[in-house]
Amino acid sequence: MTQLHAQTAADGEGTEVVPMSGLRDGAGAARDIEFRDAIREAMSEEMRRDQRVFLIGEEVAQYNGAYKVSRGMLDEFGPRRIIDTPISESGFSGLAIGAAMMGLRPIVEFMSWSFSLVAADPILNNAPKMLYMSGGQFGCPIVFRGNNGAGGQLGSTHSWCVEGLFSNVPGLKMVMPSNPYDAKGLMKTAIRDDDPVFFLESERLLSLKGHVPEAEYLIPFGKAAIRRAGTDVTIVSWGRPVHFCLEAAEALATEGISCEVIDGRTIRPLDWDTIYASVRKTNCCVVVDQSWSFASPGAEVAARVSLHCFDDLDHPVARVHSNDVPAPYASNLEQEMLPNARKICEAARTVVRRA
Amino acid sequence: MTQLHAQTAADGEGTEVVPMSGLRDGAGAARDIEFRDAIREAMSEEMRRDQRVFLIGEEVAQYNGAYKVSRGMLDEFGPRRIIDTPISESGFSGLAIGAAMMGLRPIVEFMSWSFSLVAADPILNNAPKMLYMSGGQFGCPIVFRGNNGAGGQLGSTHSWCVEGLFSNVPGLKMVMPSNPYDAKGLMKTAIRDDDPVFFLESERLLSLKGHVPEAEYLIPFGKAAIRRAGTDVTIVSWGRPVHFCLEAAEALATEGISCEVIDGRTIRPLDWDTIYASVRKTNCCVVVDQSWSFASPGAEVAARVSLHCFDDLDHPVARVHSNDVPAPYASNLEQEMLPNARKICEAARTVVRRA
Amino acid sequence: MSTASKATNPDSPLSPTGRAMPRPDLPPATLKKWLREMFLIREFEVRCMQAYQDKKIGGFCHVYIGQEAVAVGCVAAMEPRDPLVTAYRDHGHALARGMAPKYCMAEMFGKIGGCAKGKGGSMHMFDKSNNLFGGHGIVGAQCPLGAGLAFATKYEDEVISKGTSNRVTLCFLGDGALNQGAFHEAMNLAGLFDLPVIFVVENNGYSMGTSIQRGTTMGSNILSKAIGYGIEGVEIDGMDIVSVYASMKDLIDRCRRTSRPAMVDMRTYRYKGHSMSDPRKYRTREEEEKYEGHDPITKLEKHLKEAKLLSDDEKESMYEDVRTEVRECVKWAEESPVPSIEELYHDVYVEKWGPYTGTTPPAMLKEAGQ
Amino acid sequence: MSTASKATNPDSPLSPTGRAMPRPDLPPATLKKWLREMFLIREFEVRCMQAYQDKKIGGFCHVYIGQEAVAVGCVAAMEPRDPLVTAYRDHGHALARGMAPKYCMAEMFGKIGGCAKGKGGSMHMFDKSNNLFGGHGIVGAQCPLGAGLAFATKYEDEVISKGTSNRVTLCFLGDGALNQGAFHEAMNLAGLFDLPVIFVVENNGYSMGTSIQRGTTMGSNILSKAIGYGIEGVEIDGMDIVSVYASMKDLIDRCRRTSRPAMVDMRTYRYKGHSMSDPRKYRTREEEEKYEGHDPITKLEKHLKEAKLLSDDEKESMYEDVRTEVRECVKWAEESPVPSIEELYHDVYVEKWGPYTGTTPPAMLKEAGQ
Ligand SMILES: Cc1ncc(C[n+]2csc(CCOP(=O)(O)OP(=O)(O)O)c2C)c(N)n1
Ligand SMILES: Cc1ncc(C[n+]2csc(CCOP(=O)(O)OP(=O)(O)O)c2C)c(N)n1
Ligand SMILES: [Mg+2]
Ligand SMILES: [Mg+2]
Repeated sequence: MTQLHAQTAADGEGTEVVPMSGLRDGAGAARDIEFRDAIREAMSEEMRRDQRVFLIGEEVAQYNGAYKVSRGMLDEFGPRRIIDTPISESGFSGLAIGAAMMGLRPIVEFMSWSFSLVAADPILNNAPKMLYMSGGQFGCPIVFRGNNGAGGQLGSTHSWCVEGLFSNVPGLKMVMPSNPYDAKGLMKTAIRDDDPVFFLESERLLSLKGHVPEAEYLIPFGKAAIRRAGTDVTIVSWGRPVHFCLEAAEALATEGISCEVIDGRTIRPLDWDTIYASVRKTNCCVVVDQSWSFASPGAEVAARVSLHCFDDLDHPVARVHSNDVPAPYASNLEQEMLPNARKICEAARTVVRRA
Repeated sequence: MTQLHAQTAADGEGTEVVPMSGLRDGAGAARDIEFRDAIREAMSEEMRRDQRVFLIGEEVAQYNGAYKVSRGMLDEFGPRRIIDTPISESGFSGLAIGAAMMGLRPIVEFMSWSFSLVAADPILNNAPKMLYMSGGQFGCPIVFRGNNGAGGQLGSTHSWCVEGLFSNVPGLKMVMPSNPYDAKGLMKTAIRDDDPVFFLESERLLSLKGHVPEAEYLIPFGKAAIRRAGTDVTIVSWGRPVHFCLEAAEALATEGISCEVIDGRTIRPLDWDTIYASVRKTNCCVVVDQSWSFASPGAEVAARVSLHCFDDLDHPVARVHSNDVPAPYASNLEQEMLPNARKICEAARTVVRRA
Repeated sequence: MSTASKATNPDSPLSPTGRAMPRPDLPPATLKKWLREMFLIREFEVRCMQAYQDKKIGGFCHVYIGQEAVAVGCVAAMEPRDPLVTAYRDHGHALARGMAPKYCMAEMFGKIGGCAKGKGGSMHMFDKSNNLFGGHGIVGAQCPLGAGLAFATKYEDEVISKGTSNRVTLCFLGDGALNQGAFHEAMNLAGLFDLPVIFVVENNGYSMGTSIQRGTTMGSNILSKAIGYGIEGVEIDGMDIVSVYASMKDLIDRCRRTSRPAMVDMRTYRYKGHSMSDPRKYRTREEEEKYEGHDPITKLEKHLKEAKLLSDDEKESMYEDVRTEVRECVKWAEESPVPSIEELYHDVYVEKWGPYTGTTPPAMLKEAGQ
Repeated sequence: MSTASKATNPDSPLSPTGRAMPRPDLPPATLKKWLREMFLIREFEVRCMQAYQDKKIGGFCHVYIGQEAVAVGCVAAMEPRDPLVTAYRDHGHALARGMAPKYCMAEMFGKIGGCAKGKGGSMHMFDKSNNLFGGHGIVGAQCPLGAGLAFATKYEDEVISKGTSNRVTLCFLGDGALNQGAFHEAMNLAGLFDLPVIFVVENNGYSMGTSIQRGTTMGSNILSKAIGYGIEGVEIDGMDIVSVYASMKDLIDRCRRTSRPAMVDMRTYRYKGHSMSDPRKYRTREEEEKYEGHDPITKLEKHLKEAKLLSDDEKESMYEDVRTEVRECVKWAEESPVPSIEELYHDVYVEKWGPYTGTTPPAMLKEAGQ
């Protein structure tokens, strides 16, 4: 794997166009499974091939997972490898990090990434820095995963988009899949990765169905997917908002605006080459990032595209984020706060008009 | 105060040019005191005028502060208002937030902001969201303050630039003074502010001396200071790196490059109007931010300047950050990692050359 | 009391000690009031579950059914000026504390009439006029806040007013919160600073699907955790409102006098699932029935009836009354408008700046005459 | 032992129990070896302080002087394969664990020859070949890590090798770390999962300027904190290396058999300030002298002399030996080159990508034949 990433992170050539709808392997018939099943398949397959891998978190074993992602895993792997914990995120994250220093490969489930705030010290100060602080002696092959982002009317304490906080930190990798196919391929890569990986799922997507082939496959980090090819404007996103982008692209097509939708898949590393190549073609860019705007991954995309495509841009990069407010409970407010097709269309129209 | 900010955050006109060196009040003679003394004066003055204000943290009382910022305050205000705590950042931060909900106005000292990671939940989930979650019933007038940033060879666990993590979060305000005069005026404003304020000091600056007038003054949030007027390039920064910017400006002047150095003073709110106005004049911009580049306040400045000054920029915005690595202990590596005059000069030359 | 109670049934935290009720010195009117309040909470929660099924309530919804005697008994033992803070299973505390049911229901309906204008939802009930400091969604996070409320009441007395208001703070937490660092740090700070706060552990034996024995060391004697902080521990039968009231009254009075914190192992049980989506596979029907046999409402009903203090008619009309009240509060909640989109940027900061439009209290407070 | 020791001097954590030394069954060679190791640590720390004054060492530097018997005695009771993790006052543990002093010194000098290539510094000593898992700067953070090391050794036995290596992890922490949530969560997890980890609290009575009584509830009996987790607590006189060794040996053997965690109240004292910039105004000269009177090195010297096991000449040549060794390690550290600037992007990720250049172990490991 490792070589693979290195390459793909580097070269941006031949980025495949993989429409969400058509994630079919040439041969085999469709096998549509839920996002949660895709993640479970990835974890289970990796646990079968590597005894060092285990899953730890709240309610992952006997309860089969608060969101049923780990359903059945206790039965298959037993209580030594599927481990229920008390409500001690800081404690079990640190425990898993210690285990990773010893060479095990833990998968730590946060019921929600919102709860990772009580574990901020171990996940930010230990996992991503152990290798550096120890001068290369102790790596930290660990995956932290769970639900991330708003949309379920859970209110501001339970709706964090931690990519807005944590993507700033070197030493970790960050993954944000938008569909079952990617979720499985990226999770397998994450588990085999020798560095700490923050894997951000969305509770809103767990029941989403999509084709996942029987045959084993891995998806390298740092390799974006073009979800829809287009000529007028490049729309960059990752995770759940990619679906809003595609919705918007549909609508805009009827107005004669052709959108190229790029699904970053991973935020650290982010596939800059694919993004720049697309913007150099369309000369327009909209970035859609569900986190708050200030000092966000979306800001990074806007800043770097403005830098690297300075002479190509016909219009400044437009940004669509969640509004800069705590997540409200009320459905109408929450929906208004989040990125959506309407906002994306408006942004795309501005950048294209001006062109 | 509150009205004051509102205005200044809004209107960017007549931003005063206040060279670091010349922070003199027209009348009174120079009164040079250290950065740490300026902060103490602000806290003490506010504690004299408002009994609701108290200081809590590790070693702030009997030890007179790990960095002597609170020296003598226990003697003046007694143990009920200058409160030593155990090493329980999460506990005493939450305690102070509860006290703020009751109408007190706590000042919480983190010996280092690096240690605030163990308190991430209360400072991010409670303080900045209490007002919103309670529908306007419970505000949280509290100041969190302490040392922030690398430079003292403390290694990666003790060298956090939390502006890279926390400035993303709505509901809080963030202050990063660069000199004693600002430190005092901004601290007094912070203590009187009805919203939670993250006040980021630098251990590297605590012994820096500067003029602080006897007469009381407050500095509003969201109002930048132009440290040096110039015509060729706008250099935007805040906190300790402002000194590197001025150093660079000196050097560049000898090369005939005239730099306008803007000290943002506060990151949330950031004085966009002053920044845009300057860039529209110089047509070039360099942002200097000591935090890691990805999804940082510096990225936000680059993104917004690229957006709002699209037609004014002769060259893409250049960014100077700490290198994207954990803070190393070794002095030579740490110095190479941090922003410095050399890097700033290089960045400024590129953007100006191209012009 | 504490020592004694610490000794009792160290085996299972689930078996209520079932003390005899009631104490003679309690006027019938008081007992009836409690019965009404407990029934109000239960009826309210039943309606919540319906509304949740009907998708009128979104997000998470954790009902209090089975634990009514805890909130009602504890609040009865407090004074209105005493601060209260709790976790996300907070409807019972809000109602017991005196929040009009309509504000609580409207909050869950996401309406502007809600106690937090629909911004907080089920897990975040706040009521300034009744000294309810939330409703907090992060397990354990309310513990340091509770210590802070107590710190503030003490500071008010010692530094500001030089008075002796001696308010006592009640901080409720679930048994699952025992395992969060925040609980540990709050206990140590409360013990060190002599804070007048009582940590009431609503020990219903489960945190989601995890029985206390599976998640908490010394799960059958959680008061042993108080020892390490030099804090008094008291066990109370949370299924018996008279025990709750009597024991809490003693404890609160003592805390008011001594300003020493305490920890309560409040033995109770949650009849329903953790949230609306919990099949309760992790426990037996037998166990549930056992606790339904200890139902705090039935228990008080039975006593009042046997003591000839409450006739069936009287009871029925009282319950009918409550049902009407709750029906009306649902109606009120439904009719309350959703918050305007302008509310998005309101209440983010007290101060107006940039896009932020300042803050204003919810209508509830004005109507409550604040 | 545990119960007994729990009973002893519950008053002050500062008064060492001063058990009689030594136990007959210890060969003189062993005692001499310990004396040399303790003296090595002390001499090393004295040189650190000088180097710090000379600005050869930067950042924070916390010396171990006074606590030597703890690291040396504990390590003597462990097996090399047993994992060890500690806090930032870690030079003593590194040397006791077998790290060559030159790597430790070079680390503080910020040189490529350092155990972490100069990237970690004084607070972050790591040595994979000696199962030293750091050196951690955040108070309490090493506690969950320690639980994790023990989890891994157990997992290795039960899941992977199906073996019975039964390794025991020692997790050292200062008394100040008792008040961090991480300690609480780690203790609960260790107790729940039967993890073979011993939490050794190096109770030197102070966290910076805060005496344990001011910062920690039950400060005079911290083992009371173990009760709430159902974990055995043992008090040990950390100023007497024979007590440390004997008690820890018993405890480690038991832990190896039972895989049950334990907590140790290791009574010791730090002679110097918290760090290089601490005037120690918070304690009296008398108190310091009292402990200097219990100096672990003098104590062992005295015994060996009285037992006619060590002549003055022998001792002097041994010490001279050590002084030379340390002088040479300082010289080696000075001569070791600073890390090349390329090291900046090295060791950030194991994998090479973007600007990151992968990772390689420090020379120390190769030289140690790994
Ligand atoms: C820090 C944190 N971790 C996890 C959760 C998810 N969660 C919500 S409630 C709950 C169980 C809490 O059980 P308990 O404290 O016993 O309260 P009860 O539900 O029994 O009232 C969990 C794990 C959370 N809200 N916060
Ligand atoms: C979470 C955190 N808070 C604060 C600090 C600053 N700090 C470093 S050492 C120390 C005192 C620790 O005392 P103790 O645990 O007793 O260890 P000792 O110094 O006595 O060896 C403090 C407060 C830190 N490193 N981490
Ligand atoms: Mg419970
Ligand atoms: Mg200590």
